[in-house]
Amino acid sequence: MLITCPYCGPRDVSEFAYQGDGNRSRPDPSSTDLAAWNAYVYDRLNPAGAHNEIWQHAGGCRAHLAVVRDTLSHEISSVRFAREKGAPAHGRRKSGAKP
Amino acid sequence: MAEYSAFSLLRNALSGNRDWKPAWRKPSPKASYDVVVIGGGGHGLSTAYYLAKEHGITNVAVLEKGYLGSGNVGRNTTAVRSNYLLPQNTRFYEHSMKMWENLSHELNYNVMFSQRGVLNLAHTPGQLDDLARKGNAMRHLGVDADLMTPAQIGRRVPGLDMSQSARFPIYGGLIQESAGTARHDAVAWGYARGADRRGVDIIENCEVTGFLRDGDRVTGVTTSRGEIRAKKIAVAVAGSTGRVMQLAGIERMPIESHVLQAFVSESLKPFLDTVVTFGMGHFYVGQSDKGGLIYGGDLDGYNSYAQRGSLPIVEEVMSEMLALFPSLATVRVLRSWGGVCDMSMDGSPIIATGPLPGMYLNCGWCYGGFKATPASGFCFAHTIARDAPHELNAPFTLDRFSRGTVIDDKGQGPTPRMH
Amino acid sequence: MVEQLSPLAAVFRPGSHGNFVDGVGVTLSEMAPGSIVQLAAWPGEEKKLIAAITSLTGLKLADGAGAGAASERHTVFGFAPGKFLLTDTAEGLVSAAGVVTPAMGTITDLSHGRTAIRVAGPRSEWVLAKLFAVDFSLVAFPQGSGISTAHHDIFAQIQRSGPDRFDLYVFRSFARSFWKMLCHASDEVGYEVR
Amino acid sequence: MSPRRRPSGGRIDRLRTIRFTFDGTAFTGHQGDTLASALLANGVSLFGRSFKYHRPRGLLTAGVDEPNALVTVLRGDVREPNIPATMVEIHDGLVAVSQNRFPSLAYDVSAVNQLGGKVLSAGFYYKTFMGPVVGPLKGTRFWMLCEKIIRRAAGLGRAGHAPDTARYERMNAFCDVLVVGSGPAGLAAAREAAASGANVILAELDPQFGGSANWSGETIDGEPAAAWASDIVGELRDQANVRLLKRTTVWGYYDDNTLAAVERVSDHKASPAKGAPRHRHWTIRAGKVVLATGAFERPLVFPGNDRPGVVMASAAQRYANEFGVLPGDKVAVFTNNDSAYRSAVALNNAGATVATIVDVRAEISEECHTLARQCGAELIVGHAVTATEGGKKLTGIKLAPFTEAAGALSSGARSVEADCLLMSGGWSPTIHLASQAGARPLWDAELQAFLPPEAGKGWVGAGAFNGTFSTAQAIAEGFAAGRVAADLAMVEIGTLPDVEPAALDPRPAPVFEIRAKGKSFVDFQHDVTSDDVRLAHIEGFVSVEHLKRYTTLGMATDQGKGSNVPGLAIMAEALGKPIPEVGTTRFRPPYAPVSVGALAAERFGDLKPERLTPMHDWHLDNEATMYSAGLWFRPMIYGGPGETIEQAYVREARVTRETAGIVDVSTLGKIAVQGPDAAELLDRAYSNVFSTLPVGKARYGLMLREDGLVFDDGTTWRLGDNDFLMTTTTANAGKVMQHLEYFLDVVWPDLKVHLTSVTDQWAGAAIGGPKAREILAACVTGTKVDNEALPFMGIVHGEIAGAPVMICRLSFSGEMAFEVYSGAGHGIHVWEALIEAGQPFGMVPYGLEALGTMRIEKGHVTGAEIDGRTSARDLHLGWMLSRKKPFIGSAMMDREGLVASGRLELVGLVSLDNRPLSGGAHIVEDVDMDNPHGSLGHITAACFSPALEKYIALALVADGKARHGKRAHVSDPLRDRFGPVEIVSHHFFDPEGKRMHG
Repeated sequence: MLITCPYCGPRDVSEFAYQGDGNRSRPDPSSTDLAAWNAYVYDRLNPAGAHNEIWQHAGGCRAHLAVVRDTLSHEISSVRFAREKGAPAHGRRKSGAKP
Repeated sequence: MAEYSAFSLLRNALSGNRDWKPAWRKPSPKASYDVVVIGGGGHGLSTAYYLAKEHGITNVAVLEKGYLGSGNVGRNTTAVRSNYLLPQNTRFYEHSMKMWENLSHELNYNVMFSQRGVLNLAHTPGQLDDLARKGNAMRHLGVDADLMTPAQIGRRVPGLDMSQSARFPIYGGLIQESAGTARHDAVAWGYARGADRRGVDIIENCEVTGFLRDGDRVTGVTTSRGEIRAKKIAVAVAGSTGRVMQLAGIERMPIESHVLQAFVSESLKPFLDTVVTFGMGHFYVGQSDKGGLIYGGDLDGYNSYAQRGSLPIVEEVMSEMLALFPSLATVRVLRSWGGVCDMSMDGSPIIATGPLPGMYLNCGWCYGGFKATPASGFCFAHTIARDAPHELNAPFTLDRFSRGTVIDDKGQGPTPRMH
Repeated sequence: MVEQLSPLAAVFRPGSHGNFVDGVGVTLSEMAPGSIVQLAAWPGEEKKLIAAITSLTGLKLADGAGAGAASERHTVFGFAPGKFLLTDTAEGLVSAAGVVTPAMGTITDLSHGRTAIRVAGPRSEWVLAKLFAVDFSLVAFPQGSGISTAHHDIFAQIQRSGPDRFDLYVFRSFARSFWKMLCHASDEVGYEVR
Repeated sequence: MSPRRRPSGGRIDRLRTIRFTFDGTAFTGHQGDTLASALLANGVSLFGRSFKYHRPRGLLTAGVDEPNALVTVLRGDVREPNIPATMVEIHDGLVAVSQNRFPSLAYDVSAVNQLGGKVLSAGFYYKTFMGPVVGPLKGTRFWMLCEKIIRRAAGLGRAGHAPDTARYERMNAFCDVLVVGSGPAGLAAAREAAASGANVILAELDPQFGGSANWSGETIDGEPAAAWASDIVGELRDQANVRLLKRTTVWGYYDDNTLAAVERVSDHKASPAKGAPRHRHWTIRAGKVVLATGAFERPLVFPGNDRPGVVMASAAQRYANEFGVLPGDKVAVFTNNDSAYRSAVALNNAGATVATIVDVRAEISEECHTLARQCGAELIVGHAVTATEGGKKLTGIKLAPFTEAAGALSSGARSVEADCLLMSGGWSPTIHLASQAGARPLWDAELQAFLPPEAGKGWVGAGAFNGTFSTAQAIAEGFAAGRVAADLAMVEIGTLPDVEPAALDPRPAPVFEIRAKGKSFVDFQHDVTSDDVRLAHIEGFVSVEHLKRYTTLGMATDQGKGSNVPGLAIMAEALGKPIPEVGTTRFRPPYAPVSVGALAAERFGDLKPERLTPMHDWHLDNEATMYSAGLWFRPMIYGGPGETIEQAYVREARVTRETAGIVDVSTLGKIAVQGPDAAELLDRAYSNVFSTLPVGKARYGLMLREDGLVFDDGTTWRLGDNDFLMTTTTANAGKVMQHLEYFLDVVWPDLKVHLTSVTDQWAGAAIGGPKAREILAACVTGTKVDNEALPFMGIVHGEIAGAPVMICRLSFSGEMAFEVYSGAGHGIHVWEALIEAGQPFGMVPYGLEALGTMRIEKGHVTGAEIDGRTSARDLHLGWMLSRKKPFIGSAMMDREGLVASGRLELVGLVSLDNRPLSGGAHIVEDVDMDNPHGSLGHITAACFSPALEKYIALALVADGKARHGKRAHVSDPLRDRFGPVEIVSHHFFDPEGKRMHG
C-alpha cells in the first residue's frame, strides 16, 4: 500500500502509523458527559468500504494525515493534512438497517 | 448417521468408499426458528451444537454467508492455549482447554487436538519476570505452567539460536504443556456434523442482508435466501461484526476489524513439536502434522475487511522467524493469507445479551478466537438459552468499557491494533 | 572548544572494502558539520522563515516541499511542512540563528543529536535503494532537495547534494548500527571509507 | 555424450562440462542444464517419492510447476529442501539429494503405504485415531500417540539446523512499467514501452529471457524464435531506461501496484561474487504492470498417470529443444488437444521414435493428421490411455476406445510399448498475479480454462496469459499492452509478425479424466486421486475450498498449478454442474515458494538496530555487563572480579548512598517542547500543572492515557518562557512523542507548539550521593552548585572540562543528586571528567540493577508498575491529579471500575525469611504449595536493599494500603519459592526525603 503524503509524496505504508477512526470528535475537555467520553474513547466506526482515518507519517515528515481509504479494496481516495480542517467530514456509508 | 471409527473406515474402504454420507445436510431455510445463529464459523457452529446438546434447543439455524468455515476458523494458526495473565481470561480459556481435551470424542470427529506445549520465550531478565508473573497467575488458578531454562529450551527446540551473541538472546521461557494445536477445519466440520445430527439446520451460501425489527426488538433477518424469523438472533461473526451490526443500525462498536496474516512453509520433516513464541516482537511458529511450519506475527495495523495483507508485515514476520531460527533461511514460504480480526478495545472478547432486545452478541475475539471455540459456544449457548451469562463469560460484557472494568491482558488501552 | 566525538569511531575503517576489484561503487564518509539546527515555522510564517534563512546563509530556497540548497559553508533543506534542517561547517549556528524570531517559529539545536553521513559515487542510488523505500532517481529526487524517510527503526533525513551524492542525517544513537548496515549494503559494489 | 543427449541443439554449452552429484552419485552435465535436464540426459528416470503413498515419481514438467522431482540442495551443512530439480541450474560442485525416502530412492519402505489403499482415502484421519474415552489413553492421549508415528513419516525434505551464512538483500525499485514474463508477448511489451522512454523493468523467472521462444521451434519473421528473442533482449539491454531481471520470480502483487519479486542471484554459481547476495528481494512499485506470464499445460487424469516416464508434452518438447535431451526413445502421446502434436514432432525431430498418438477426440483437424504423419506416429483417435505399465519406469501403455460425449470407454483395449508418454490436457493461463490483485477469473468454455477478466486498474495482460495461444497474436497483444502500460495512444499494428508454423486450434476437448480401474492422480505430490475428489463430493465437501481442505488438493509445493482445474472439473462432473459453479480458486502470494531468507533480507541476522549512548564504549571498557532495554543497551552492573550480580549491585548502591555514584541516563526520552503555547500543552498533557513552573526549574509530571490510566512519568525542565525540555521513560519515549504529536496535529491544531526529539542531542549522567555536590563543585565551572544557586529541582548552566553542561538537581535514587546534560558529542569527555572528579571520593559508576535497588528503596515507580492497567491512585500518585484543570484522561479516570475496592495497589514487601524475592512471584494470605490459589497480587520488582539490609520488593496487591503492617506470603510455584513477607509502605527508605533535599 502507498499513501501519498501531501508533503512527501507517495510512500510505502511501512512509513506510516495508523491512528484509527478519523470520525471521532473529542468532547469539550471540561465535559463530564461520561457517555460522550465513552463513545469517543471506545466506540469506533468500522465500515466495510470508505473509511475516514488518521495516519501519521511517522517515518517521514511526521504530519498527521486525514485519509479516506476503502477497507475492502484498500484503495485511497483522498489524503490531506489532518490539522488543516481538524477531523475529516463524514463520507461514511449509510446504515443498511431496516426501519 | 454412522459413527466414525477405524471399523467404519475399513468397512467403507471395502465397499469402495461409496457409502459415506454427507457430513452435514444441506437444508433450505425454514420460515422461522427458535434461534438463528448468524455466522457458520467455529463459534456459530459450536453455539448451535451446545444450544441443542445442553439446552435442548434444536429448532436452530446457522446462517453462513459463504461456505461453512470460510472465516477465521479456517484461517488461523491453530494454537490452543490458556496462558493468560488476567484471571477472567485464564478461567475462560482454561475451561475451553478442558473441553478441547474431549472434543474429538464429544463430536466423534478427530479434531487432532495435540497437547504439544506452547513456549513463550523471554529475552531479558525483566521479560522472564513478566512470564513468571503470568505463569504464577496461571498456577494459582490451577492451570499448568512452568519456567524453562535456556538449556532445557535448547534441548526441546532444535534450531533455535541459543547463543548469547544473538541480538535478543534467550533467557528462558514459560511453557504450558497442556497447550497445543488442533486441526482448524476439522473443528468446524466436527461441530457442523454434531449440530446437524442434533437437528440444527446449517445453511450455507446464505448472506444476512438486514434485520427484521419490531421497534427495538430484532425479530428475524432478511437473507439472500429469503426472510427468516426467529425468537432469538445470535450474532457470531467475528471479523465481520462491524458489517453485521451496521445492518442492525448500530454504527459504532468498541471494535475495529484488522487483518492478520499467516504463513505456511513447504512441508518439512517434522522437527518442531512445540509451538514457540518470540518475546521481542509478535511472532509464533508451530509445525503441522503434514510438516508445514505454520507461523504469523503482528497485525497489519489498519482497518481492513480485505483478507489481504501487506508486504512490510511479511518481511517483518520472516525476519523475526530468522532471529529465532537462523537455519530456516533456506526454507521456503508456500502460502500466505489474511484473516479479519475483531479487535476489541481491551483485547478481550464480548459474549453478552444485546445490544438490542432479541439479539445476542459474540465478538471481539482479536486473534485468539480459535482456541475459545468450545467455551465460546458453550457460554454463548447458555447466555442465549437463559438470557443471562454463564459465570465464565459474565465479565465479557459490552458495558465494561463505560464502567471501567476492562480486561486488558496486554495493558495497551483503547488502541485495538496493539492488543 | 571541546571537539565532538564521532559515534562512528569504533567502526570507521578508512580504506577500500568489499568487492572493489573493479573500482569502488560508493564512497562513504562522515561529514561532521560544526552545527546542525532545525528551524520550524508557525503556520503562515514559512516565507518569513525562508527569508531569514537566506539572510543568515545567503542560500536561496525555492518554495515547495523538500526544497533545498547548499554552499561551501551551509546546507539547508525542508524535511516537513514548515521545517528545515540547516547546517554550518562552523559551530555555534544556533546562537547566530537569532534572525529567526519567536514570532516566526522555533530553533532547535541538533548539532550533537544527528550524525551526518555522505554517500557518494556511481552506485549511490543502488546502495541506498537497498535501505530506503524511496525513489532516488534524479527525476524524483532532484539535486539539492531533501526528504524524511526511515529504514525500519532508523529515521533519516536525506539531502541530494550532487547527481551521485547524498547526505544522510540519522539519530546519533543509531549512527553506528546504520553505518554497519550501510557498509554491508555497499560490499557488493565495493566501497571506500574516507 | 550420454545416451539421451542429442549431439546438437538447445541452449546448453556442450564445450563446458559441469560435475555434480545426485544422491552421492557423480554425474556430468553442461552449462545451461538444469538438474532435471542433466539427470534426464544421464538416463535417470526416478526423481522422487510422493507425499502419502511414497510412490516412485519422475519428472512431470520442466519448470516451476513441477510436483514430483523435489530435491534437497546441500551447501556444506546448509540444506535447502524441496527445490524442484527443474529449477536448479547445475554448477560445479552442486550436491543434490532426493527426499522423503528411506533407505533409498529406489527402495523406500514407506511405499508399503500404497497397500493402505482406500482406507487411506481423503480425510480418513478425521474419522479415526480418537482412542478410548476412558483409561490411560483417554482424552487426547491416544491421538497424540498416533500423531507421534504419523509425524515420523510426515514431511518432504528435511530442514537443516546449521545457520545459513549466505547473504540476502532487499532492493526497492520504482518503474513506469513492469513486464512480468519475457516470452514473445512480454518482449514485445517491454520493447514498445521502453521505446517511449518509460522506465521499464522486465522480469523473467528463468535463467534466460525468451520464454516459449526458446523451445517452441517456431520462426518469427524468418528468424528462429530464440534468435528473435535474443535480438530484442540485446536491444533492451542497451537502453538506460530498462532494467532486465532474469532468474527473478515475481511472486506477490500487493496493494497500489507494489510487486514483490525474488532474484536468485547466486544459486547457479559455485560461490557468489564477493558481497553479492544469494537472493535479492525486490519490492517494485510500478506505474503499470504487463502480465505476460504464459500458461501451464495440464495433466490428464487416468490410472497410472504418475508413473515415471509420463511427462507433460510441452515439457518434453522443452527438454528436446531447449536442453537437447530426450525424455525417452520410444514415445507415446496422449492428448485432448492439438498442441501435443507439435511436441511430438519436436521429439521426432530430435531423434525419438514417436510410436503412437492417442487422442480422445474422434475427429481431429487436417493439420494434426499432417503432423502425426510427419513424425511417423500411429494416430489413434477416439481412444484414451487407461493404464500405464512398468515398475518404477514406464514400459508401455494400455488404451481403449473412448467416446468423448459420454466420457465412456468401450471394449477393444490394446497395449503399446513406450518408455515415455507425453500427455496434454489443455492449458491453464498463469493468472495468479492477476488473481492476487483481486481479479476474479472467468471460465472460458472454448478454451476450457480460467481466463483473467478485463485488465485491472493497475495491469494489462498479453499473450497466453490472456488465453492467446498464437505467437503472432501474442506479440501483437504484447505490443498493445506495452503501449497501454506506457500510457501511449493506441496505434494500428501494421501487420502481424510472420510466425511459422501457423498456430493450431487452441480448443481442447472437455475431457479431464479417463475413468478406469486404478489410481488416477489429480494432485501428484499429495497423492490426491480422482476417487478422493469423488469421496469429498459424497461427504458433502463440494465447494472448491472444502474440496481443497478436505483432500489437500492443490496444497502441495506446486500449489495446484496443474491440478486445480482437473480437480474442479471432476467435482463439477460429480455435482452435475458446470465448472464455474463449483468455484474458482483465489490465488494468494507467493506465486511460487520464496525463501524465508530472501524475505527477511537485510534484516536477516540483524533484526533490530542497536541504540547506543555516547558513553557505550566506556561502559564496555569498564567491565559493564550490558542489558538490552528496547533497542538501547545499558549497563546492568559493573562487575568486579569474581562478583555475583547481587554483590555488584549491592556494592554499587551502598557506595552511592555512602559517598557517590554515577549512572548513564542518556537513554531517557527527551523532547524539546517549544513555542508560546508550550506550557498550555503541558498543562493539558500532564495531570499536574506546568504553566506555573518558573524558568530554570524542573517538575515531576504524570501523564494519563485518554482512558484515565497512567501512561508515563518524567521530569520536565523549563529552560525559557516558551522552551521546555521534557523527559520520558526510556521505554515510552517514542510513544509519548506520538501521543503529543497526535494531540497537537489532530485535536489542538491551534496550539503553537513544536515538538522535536532531542533524546540523541544530550548525553545524561546522574550523579548522586552525599558527596555528589562536592564532586560537581570540583569540576563544574561557570556556575555555583550550592543550595542557593542550585536548589532542589533547580537548573544551572556551566561547563565541565570546557564543555557546556546543563545541570538539574533532581533525584531518582533518593540521594542528593544531579542530572548533568552535555552535548552527546561531549558525552564521554564530560563523563570522564566527572569520574575523575569523583575518584578522590570513591565514587562508583552504577548500573540498572543498583538504580533499580535505590528506586525500590524509595518506592519510585517504573514500567513494572505503570503496566497499562494501573491508575494514579493505585500507585498512590492521586496527589498529582490536578483538580484545577482538565487534562488528558481526567474525564475517564473516575469511572466506577477505576475507583472500586479490590484494585491492585502499590505496596512494599519485606522478606521475613531473609531469602530473596523475585519479580513475578505472587502474594497470598495462606501458602498452599501443592495447590497454589488465592493470589492477591504480584511482585513487580525486588532486590536486596543495602540500606535496609533486607530483601525487599515492590508489589501490586489487592487493597494493598489496607494491608500495611500485615503478614502475607510469597507464592512462586514456578520457582518453588514460598515464604512469609510483611506488607509495608512502598516508601522504604528516607520517606521524608531528607537526603535528597540535603
